Amino acid sequence: MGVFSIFPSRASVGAGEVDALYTFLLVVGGAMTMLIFASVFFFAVRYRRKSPNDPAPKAIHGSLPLEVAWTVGPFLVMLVMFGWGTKLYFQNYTPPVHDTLDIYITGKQWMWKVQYPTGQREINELHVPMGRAVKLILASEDVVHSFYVPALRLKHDVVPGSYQTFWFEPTEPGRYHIFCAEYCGTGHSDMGGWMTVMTPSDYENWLAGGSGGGSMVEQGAKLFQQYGCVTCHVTDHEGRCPSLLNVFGRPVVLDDGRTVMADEAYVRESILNPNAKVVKGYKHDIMPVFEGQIGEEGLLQLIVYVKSLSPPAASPPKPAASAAQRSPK
Amino acid sequence: MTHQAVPVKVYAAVFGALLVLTATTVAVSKLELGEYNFIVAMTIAVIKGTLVVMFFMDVRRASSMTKLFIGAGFFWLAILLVFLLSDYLSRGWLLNIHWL
Amino acid sequence: MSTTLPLAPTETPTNYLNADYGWKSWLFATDHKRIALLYLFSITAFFFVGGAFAVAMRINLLTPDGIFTHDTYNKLFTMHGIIMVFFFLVPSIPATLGNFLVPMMIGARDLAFPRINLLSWYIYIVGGILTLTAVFQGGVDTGWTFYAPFSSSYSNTHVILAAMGVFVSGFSSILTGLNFIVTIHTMRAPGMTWNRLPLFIWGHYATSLIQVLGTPVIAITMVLLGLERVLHAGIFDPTVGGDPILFQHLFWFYSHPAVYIMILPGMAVISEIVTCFSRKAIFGYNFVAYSSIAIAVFSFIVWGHHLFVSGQSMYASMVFSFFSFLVAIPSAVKVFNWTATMYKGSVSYDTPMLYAFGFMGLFTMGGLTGLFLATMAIDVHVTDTYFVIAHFHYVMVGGMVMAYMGGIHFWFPKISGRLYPEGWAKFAALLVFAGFNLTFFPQFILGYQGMPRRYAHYPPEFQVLNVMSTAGASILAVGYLIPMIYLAWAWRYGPKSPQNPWKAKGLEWEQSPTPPPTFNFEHQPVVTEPAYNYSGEEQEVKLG
Amino acid sequence: MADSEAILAPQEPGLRHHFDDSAQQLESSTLGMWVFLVTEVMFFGGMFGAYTVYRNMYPEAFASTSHFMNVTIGAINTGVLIFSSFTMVLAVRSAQLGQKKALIAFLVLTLILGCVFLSLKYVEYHEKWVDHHIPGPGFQYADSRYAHQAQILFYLYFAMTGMHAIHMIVGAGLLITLIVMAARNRFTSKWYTPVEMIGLYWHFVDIVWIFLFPLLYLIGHTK
Repeated sequence: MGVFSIFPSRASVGAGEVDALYTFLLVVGGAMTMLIFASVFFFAVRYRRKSPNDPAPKAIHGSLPLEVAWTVGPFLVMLVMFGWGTKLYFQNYTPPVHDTLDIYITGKQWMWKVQYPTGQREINELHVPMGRAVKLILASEDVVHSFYVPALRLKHDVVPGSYQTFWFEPTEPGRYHIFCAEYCGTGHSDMGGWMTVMTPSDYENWLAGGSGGGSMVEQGAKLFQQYGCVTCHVTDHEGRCPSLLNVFGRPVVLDDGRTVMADEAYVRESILNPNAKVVKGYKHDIMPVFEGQIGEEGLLQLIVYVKSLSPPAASPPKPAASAAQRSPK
Repeated sequence: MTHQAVPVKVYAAVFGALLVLTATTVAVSKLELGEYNFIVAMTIAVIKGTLVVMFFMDVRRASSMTKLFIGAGFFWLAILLVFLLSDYLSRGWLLNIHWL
Repeated sequence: MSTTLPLAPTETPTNYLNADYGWKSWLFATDHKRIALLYLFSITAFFFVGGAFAVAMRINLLTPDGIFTHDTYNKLFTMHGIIMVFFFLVPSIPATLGNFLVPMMIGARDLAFPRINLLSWYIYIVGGILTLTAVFQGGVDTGWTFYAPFSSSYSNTHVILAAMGVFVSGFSSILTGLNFIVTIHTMRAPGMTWNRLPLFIWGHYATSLIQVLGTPVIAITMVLLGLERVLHAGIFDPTVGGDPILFQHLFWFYSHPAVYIMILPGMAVISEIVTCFSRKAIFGYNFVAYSSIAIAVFSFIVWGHHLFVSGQSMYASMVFSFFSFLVAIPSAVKVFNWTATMYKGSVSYDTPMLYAFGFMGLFTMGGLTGLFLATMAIDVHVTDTYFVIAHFHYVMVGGMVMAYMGGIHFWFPKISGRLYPEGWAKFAALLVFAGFNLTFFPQFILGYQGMPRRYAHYPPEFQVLNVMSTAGASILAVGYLIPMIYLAWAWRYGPKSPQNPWKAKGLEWEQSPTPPPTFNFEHQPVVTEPAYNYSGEEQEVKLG
Repeated sequence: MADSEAILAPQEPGLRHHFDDSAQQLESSTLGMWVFLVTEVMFFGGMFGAYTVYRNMYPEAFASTSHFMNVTIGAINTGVLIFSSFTMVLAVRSAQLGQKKALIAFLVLTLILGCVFLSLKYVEYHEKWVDHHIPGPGFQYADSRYAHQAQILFYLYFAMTGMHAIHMIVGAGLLITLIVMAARNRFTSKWYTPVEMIGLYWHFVDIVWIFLFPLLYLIGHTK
């Protein structure tokens, strides 16, 4: 333990930015606290009652200018806090659209299971390279968890039934705590681990160390075979099931006439409960219901695979989101 | 106690109006009006509720304090519904769900 | 109950305490003052039960590997939270001091619905028994927040019993609020216009609004949760299409305003104490009064700041963040006005005023750290860490309990007719202040360092600060036990109090004997001057 | 004791000791009742909130479940409840005019109509039981697309109508109390506050149903 600091170690650009905002709030809050403490102390001493028989002082009923000042003044300072904090929040929670390293994390009572696109899998360990925008995709198998890395100043609840995401750019090699921050039952306080930030070359070496069963796309392809999806969905264009080629990221027309975007949530739902949204021209109750058959990790692999069937070059541009965010180096 | 008794025919008229409105809302629900089905149904329900509040519950002659509290009740219900929906309706706005 | 009463010497005039004897006269009392005492004793009991859980938690956190099992620790913090929030903090000031003083301060003989008032105490006790049954059956481990789907599908503990306890006790809170609202509207003495109301009344009026409008929502949420736990129909279960975040929305729709149920009465007490011990009219009466109402209204549109990291829409989060900043302003206005009230006053250092000093300092810190949590980017880091724990304990314990202790000391002579030992009281007040800061200040640092809340075990680097916190907690515990002892002693053996020992303004001091008779006043009080007219001015001064 | 009695006002019929006069007492009761009804609005409001969220999330599932609602019974029940509100208001009017017999007659009629409502509700619940539409382990839904979502919506249906039915049962109990009190000549044209207050409660329960009926039975019915 080095010199004591109120700031925990910083592992990313974003951590420094949060600390800067925190320092601003500390200074403002500290000044306010001092002002109140000092005034209370000063008034209490200066105007203390010297004898029980002191006459009652003259009443002062207030001052409109003062009231306006201490209503409007704090409001203006708070606007700065609000603007600054909001900007940083949107930035940290809105990943860049391209060139991110996507890492898939599944929380379950009481461990974090980590999958890399290249196929490595770990439990309670996360390895990331310096200088790349890392995007975490979070899923939960049971209750609400919260993936928290204090050195990043970031956390996000992991809500079952949906995917949550945040991103960061590691800058400082080292090992940092991972915690579960949302109470999740008996082993809540043991549901932690370590995030290791490595230099890019170390990271390459680490990746080369081996990935059991191939990349996530390959693993997804394997599942695609194993569950028999392949018998309909790729080869049988005119048959019973829609082809999955170049589907992802595009609008799909459903049998009740509505159009939905074929995104992760849609693919996930269509695997678990295929009858919920059936593509126009196809029948209900053909595909088996996979609810309870495939775990969250397998679902992520399948989604990555389905996504790989729609090459990025062909996917439509995604505007809007990039406006507010910092582009990764 | 502080007010005159209301003639029975006023109550009977309100009662009749409520029955007619009930029949109307059932009839309209059989028509295909898209989004307007919801709007019409809720409008009729609000009218019926208002009739009951104003005449049967005698709020049209109540003190302004009572009216204020009734208003507050519905205002707070609106707060609950509007702010709840503010989350659910704006969840899909960001494109960050397309994370792959 | 009757054993705690003083033996009435023959020369004592009849008052509410000696008007009648026997357990029946207490358990069937409709006198608001007796019901206030029933509440006072039951709330104190719950405070020490909840406090015992807190002490056990702090002992567990002395070492990184803990002393208790995970499950035990999880039950400890859950029961600490449920008991302290629903059975101590929410009813604390309104049901005791509020019950005792609201009718007296406005010159009424009782609350508007005395029997409903008694009913609310029984409901409170039933809720408390249900919750304590859950404790003795083996406890609950969901956290006081009952987050689904853990509470609805995964926890193996007595969630339904505890939820029923919360559900039932909610109605006690609703009935108290309803009674206050009606009483304040319809039962003010002649001359007691809205602009002459003591600020204690304004604070309780605002509190009652929140109780009446917010509590039903937590009640129905608990019903939905309990039914879901039985039926597993999936309303909060994502695997079958339910949305767990909906539970959080409904829960916080009440539970955020609920923290204002807890703090507004504290503010109400401080307004009385600061004016009395500065011998001065409140600075900016209108602003202090209306800021209570502003807090009550704004408190309902900030709940989403508990959901910044939950997956709530970021745009909704932005709106909630903005309103969270706004709600801080009326609180700040109050603190400024209290401070300004002391300016050129005649300030004495009696025990209630010491607690008020403590309140102003600690509440300021609690409020300002609230701004950190309203700032979204900071909240992402510190939410669900000890920073949050420290923040709301600064508001709830540093603010609310300080005000409660101050209020108990301020009105103790009125309630019991006796004076307490001033030296012990001052000593205890200083002990509470010191112990409190030692307990909770390190937790701010712990939180920013990243220690999550609800951790039975923690990494070793957090140990130093945790030990400091536990040391502080033991001082705090002594600080709370001492007043228990000397107040109980003084109730029986303390010197008789004059009618108005503090020379305070207000109907309860000036126009009612001490202790008050059953119907509070000997003659119908008539109000002829504004509140806090310590300087004896003839004319009412309008500000602005 | 004598001191404190000095400030007591002379007794009026039905006046409680701590009020100055019956006008103040009536004002308090009325305001108290309304504040209570406001809490009831928020109590049902929590469920309306959940309803709004899920209806917005699963509109098709909702349209699908509304086909299993018995609109005929729902509509008849709406009429029954409106009729009972009408008889209730006539009961209050009779009390105001001091007509004891009419008061009792209208109260009994209101009670009967309330029981008719509850009986029809029972028929409906029984239908749901037969169709396995009660949420829980035995729940079954024909349209597999909405198997899960329909269960949530039936859960809300039972929660909302169930809470409403509980309020009806409480209201029936209160009506019986009123009938007994009226029979014992407890009300005069000067003091009939309980009749008025319970009337307000009864109308409120009616209003809740006026909103539940279209929301649960009618909307999405055409799809």
